[in-house]
Amino acid sequence: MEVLFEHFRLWLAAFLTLGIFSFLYKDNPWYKLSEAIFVGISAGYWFVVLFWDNFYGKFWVGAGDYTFGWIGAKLSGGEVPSSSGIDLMLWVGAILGFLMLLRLIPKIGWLSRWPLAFIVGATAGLWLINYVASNVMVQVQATMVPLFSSTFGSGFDSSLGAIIGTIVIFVGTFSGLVYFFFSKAHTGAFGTTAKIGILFLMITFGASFGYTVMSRMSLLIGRIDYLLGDWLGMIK
Amino acid sequence: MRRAIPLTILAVVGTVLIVSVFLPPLENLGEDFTLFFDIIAVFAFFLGGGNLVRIHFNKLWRKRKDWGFSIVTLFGFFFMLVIGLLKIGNPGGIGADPTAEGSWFQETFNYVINPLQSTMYALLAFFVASASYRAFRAKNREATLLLLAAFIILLGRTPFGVMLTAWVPESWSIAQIPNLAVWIMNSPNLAGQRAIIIGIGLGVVSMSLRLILGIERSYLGEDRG
Amino acid sequence: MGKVNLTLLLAAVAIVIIIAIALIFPLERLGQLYSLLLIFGGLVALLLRSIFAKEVDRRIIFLFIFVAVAAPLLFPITFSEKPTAVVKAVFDRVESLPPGSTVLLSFDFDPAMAPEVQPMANAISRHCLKKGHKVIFMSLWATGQALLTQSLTNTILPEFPEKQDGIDYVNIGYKAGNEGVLNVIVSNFEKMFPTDVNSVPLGEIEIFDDIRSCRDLDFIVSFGGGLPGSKEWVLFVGDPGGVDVAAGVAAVVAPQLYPYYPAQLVGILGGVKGAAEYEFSLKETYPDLKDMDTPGLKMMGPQTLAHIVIISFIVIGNIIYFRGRRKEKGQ
Amino acid sequence: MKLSVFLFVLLLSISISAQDEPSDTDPAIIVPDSELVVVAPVTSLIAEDHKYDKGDHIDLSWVPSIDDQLLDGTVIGYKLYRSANGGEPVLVEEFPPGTNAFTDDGVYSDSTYSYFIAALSENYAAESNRTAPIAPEVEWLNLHRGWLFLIALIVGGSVLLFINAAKRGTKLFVRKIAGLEAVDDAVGRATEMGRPILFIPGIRDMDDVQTLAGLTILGRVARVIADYDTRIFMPTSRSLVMTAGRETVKAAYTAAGRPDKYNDDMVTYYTDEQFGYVAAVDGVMVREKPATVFLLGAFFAESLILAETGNSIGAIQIAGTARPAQLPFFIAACDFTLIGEELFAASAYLSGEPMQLGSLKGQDVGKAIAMLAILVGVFSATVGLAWDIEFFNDIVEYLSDVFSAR
Repeated sequence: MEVLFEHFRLWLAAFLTLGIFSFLYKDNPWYKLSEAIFVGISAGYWFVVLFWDNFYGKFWVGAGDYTFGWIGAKLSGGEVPSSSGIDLMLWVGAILGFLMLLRLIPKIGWLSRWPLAFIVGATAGLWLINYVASNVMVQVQATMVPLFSSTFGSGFDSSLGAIIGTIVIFVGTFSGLVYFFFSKAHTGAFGTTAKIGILFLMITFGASFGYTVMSRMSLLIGRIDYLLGDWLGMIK
Repeated sequence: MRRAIPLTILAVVGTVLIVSVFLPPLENLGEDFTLFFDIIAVFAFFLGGGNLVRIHFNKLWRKRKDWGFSIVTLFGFFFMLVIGLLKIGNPGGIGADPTAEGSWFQETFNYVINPLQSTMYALLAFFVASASYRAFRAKNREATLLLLAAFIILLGRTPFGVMLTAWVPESWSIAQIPNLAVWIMNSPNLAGQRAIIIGIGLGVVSMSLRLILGIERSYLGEDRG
Repeated sequence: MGKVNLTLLLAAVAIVIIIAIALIFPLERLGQLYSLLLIFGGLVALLLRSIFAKEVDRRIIFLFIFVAVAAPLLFPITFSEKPTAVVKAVFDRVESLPPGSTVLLSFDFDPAMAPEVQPMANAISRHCLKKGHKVIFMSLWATGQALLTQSLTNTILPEFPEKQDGIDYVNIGYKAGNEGVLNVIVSNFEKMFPTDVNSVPLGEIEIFDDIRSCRDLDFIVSFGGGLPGSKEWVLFVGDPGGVDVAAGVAAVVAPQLYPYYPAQLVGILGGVKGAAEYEFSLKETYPDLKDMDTPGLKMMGPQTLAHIVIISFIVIGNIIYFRGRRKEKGQ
Repeated sequence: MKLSVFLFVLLLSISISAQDEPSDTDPAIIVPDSELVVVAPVTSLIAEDHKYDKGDHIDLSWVPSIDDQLLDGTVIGYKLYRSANGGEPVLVEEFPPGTNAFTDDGVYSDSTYSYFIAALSENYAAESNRTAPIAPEVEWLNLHRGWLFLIALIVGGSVLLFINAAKRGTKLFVRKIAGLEAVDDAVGRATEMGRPILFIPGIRDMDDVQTLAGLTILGRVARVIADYDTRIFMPTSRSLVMTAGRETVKAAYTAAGRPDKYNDDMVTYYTDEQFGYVAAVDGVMVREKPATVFLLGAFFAESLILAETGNSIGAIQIAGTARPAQLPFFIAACDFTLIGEELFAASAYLSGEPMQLGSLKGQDVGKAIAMLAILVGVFSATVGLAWDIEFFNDIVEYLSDVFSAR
């Protein structure tokens, strides 16, 4: 029985793998079936995981269970549950979440904009300073290095590659920033610098593209290894 | 009124969170908001999941094109909900971790979602090839640099790249393709990345302020109604 | 009539040639031959076609990629991996140390990094034992210890049945504390690792007779590239202790380590390619190791072919573009 | 829809009961044995208030045991104990030999604490003196972040300043952004071809600023679409993004005076699973054959899968993301790409409103500051190092202190 089940799993995974690969030729019922399975099962999977982690694990354990226990105790005169580790603030989240559901009732659906506004405000506020610190300040600081020396170690690395490298980093970062300037048209000396900037960006994109190819191939090697090896047993 | 309250919530929450970074007693507010967000997201799923179910029921009901696949989607969705929420087929019973090894729920992940995920991911290998065939053409100066950088890095990863410049003397080792590839990654590439990253930081500041000030409010719905 | 006969004749000749090849070469060679013929023949055909500025259907490109990856997996095709300077430096260092030197190999990686890093860890372990160095194995990662044990029991030790635990090699395992561990062992091993993994006190292990701290080691290689990893080995042990350190890391991390080379790092092995180059040098130097398992070289077969295919298509794309432009101008 | 919600609630209420909660176990204290290996206790144990916190940290430092300094392995570690308000000591943390400092983050500002450390041999624990009781203090301002505050203030302030200037009617120039100039044409093309427009807002939720940027652009794009009377379809991978997307599109149709044309089916949710969503969107692309595809938001590995599929159906593609790792793929496979900062600037640019454009000017001030700092920093560092001039070295040190974001 277990052996049979193992075979079933092996064939199921191979069936789905080939279904997705068939999309490369063109859209077809096999792909549509794999897609339907993927969407349905993964949507269910993530909801269940979110529900247990966030709703149960964070809200219910952190506040909900206690609150209802407390109300129940007050009504029936029983023992009030212990409040250790309870954070009643979590109710704010639950109430905002509930307001979200009011969209289902057209008349008061506009209330759902409150949680939306809350989320947008929180996201905007939360990231603003964060981005100034990690994106702007850290990067500016990292660029402030002597032109003909390496940043590493105490020694004065005077190799040609290192010197050209630091100069290139300085020129590239500077001209790249000029490219992003919105206030000035790209003309004259300013335009020339901006053009140098875009050239640097292009090298960046080409290089990162080429660098990623290897890891992308590894993924395909893994899948084909599964098909030919695990499934068909053709690889010794 | 319908517009004023959300805008006020937005401005207050945004401002408080910006200031909280500098006030130690409020330092953890950010984490609290993350918690709230997680909880709101679960509620929101009722809308998203409900929408998924409604669309596929509609398709099924009206017998639209490909309605058969809707049955599969719906079945998969409800199957996962039932075995995940009621923890059917979970060796630990109802009190266990839903993703415990050996549970039906996790097994379905391992044997259905996992191969689908990694195959979808593996498609990238093909698309990387077709994209480089089409895009890396020396149409102008920018495209030529893009092409050259990618070409050198790719070449540096094959034995040919090594052989091609093996004659270059050691004192000029920087000109050997594999070393040149590393140099490109560490110098011009780094410079470009830095300019992009600094720009992004400033862009976020400006957009966040537009949102908090209520200048940018298209996502909040219509003015009337 | 004549046309049909010609086709038949050609087909007959082809069949004869195929049978002849099949008789001369064993099946594996045949597969290699056919798949390489298929790929390179196809590429040449497309190249010729590109002169007429004819675009290639993307599905043809997909097919090439599929064959380029699948064929070397079926019929192991390996390429010469002439080691780059950074890899050769590590190999030469291990090679040039006198037999009996003490080398420390630290397995600082987790299962996610293992496919890239474990092959090179195995290759260098093998090299050290082969050369007659004493090897101390350890790990800064909790998840690394299991992988270390796996490497030792499944791959390395079976190949060296004559090597004795405690005399030729020792596994001191994992200790929690990240950089803190390094901070301690740079001056004293015993303080951090009172015993090896088999609970034998360090004082009773022969290797540690004249090794008190990392300063007494001849060479250190850290495998991983996460945190803690090679960088920490350099900063906390290599530099303060004056010991040579080399790194074996995942491909994405490698460029970040190059600034340390050659001043603070002897050499760097980056990703599967680094492992393949090391395996290649090892096989070249020690012919009796030719049957050893070489996952790095095996993985590089599909990688190299796929890269060649992509590079060829970039070239083909550019020929098509320039021929196409000329055509337009002509009109 | 309502039925499915009811089903959900039913399922949840059945399953939420009967869940156990984990319980904590008490730490044990080592009891000395016979055959003692006696070690000296640690000395000079000092407990200090941790600066710039909300009164929940105490800094501890000490001089390790004399026997530990001999490095002979007799000291096998330390244990730190804390007693709150004069109560029973509890174990806080264990350390390897050689440790000499620790920050305790398990304290509250309304209690006083006293600490001692036990230096451990294999069978003996030498306790240090107890510290005087200390209460962690609450500081209201984090002065460590003073420079961060100042720089954020200058950058944010200049954004506000320019917005204000625009409000008062000052004319502001903003250069052309190629990708955004193309939006009208791209929508017009879809109208001519009678095919829909696909808008993909990335795979992250509303707590990512890139998703917000995508949605603000959606607001502008949807407005153009409503004017042209073209179909828009927006698949999302998050429920919240779906909700926000609906509000946005609806608002655009209302603003265009065509609220009747809006339909909730324009924006739908598929699945939170990254590649499941990609599989579905790929399917939509090849079946619906949109004339124009917008890819604006946070993208990961799927960027190229989506962009290549979009390319294969011959759609005009306008992409933008702030993830540097994915930009190369968009550059390769899309017609127009908004690079990083341009993504955030896009909606302001498209709106054409003076106040919005003013905010773009403000971020240029930030760029100018960054460029100036780099220029001065690099110059001083080079001159300072080459000729060893104290003055320039001081400048570098000062600048790098200013820009070190803690």
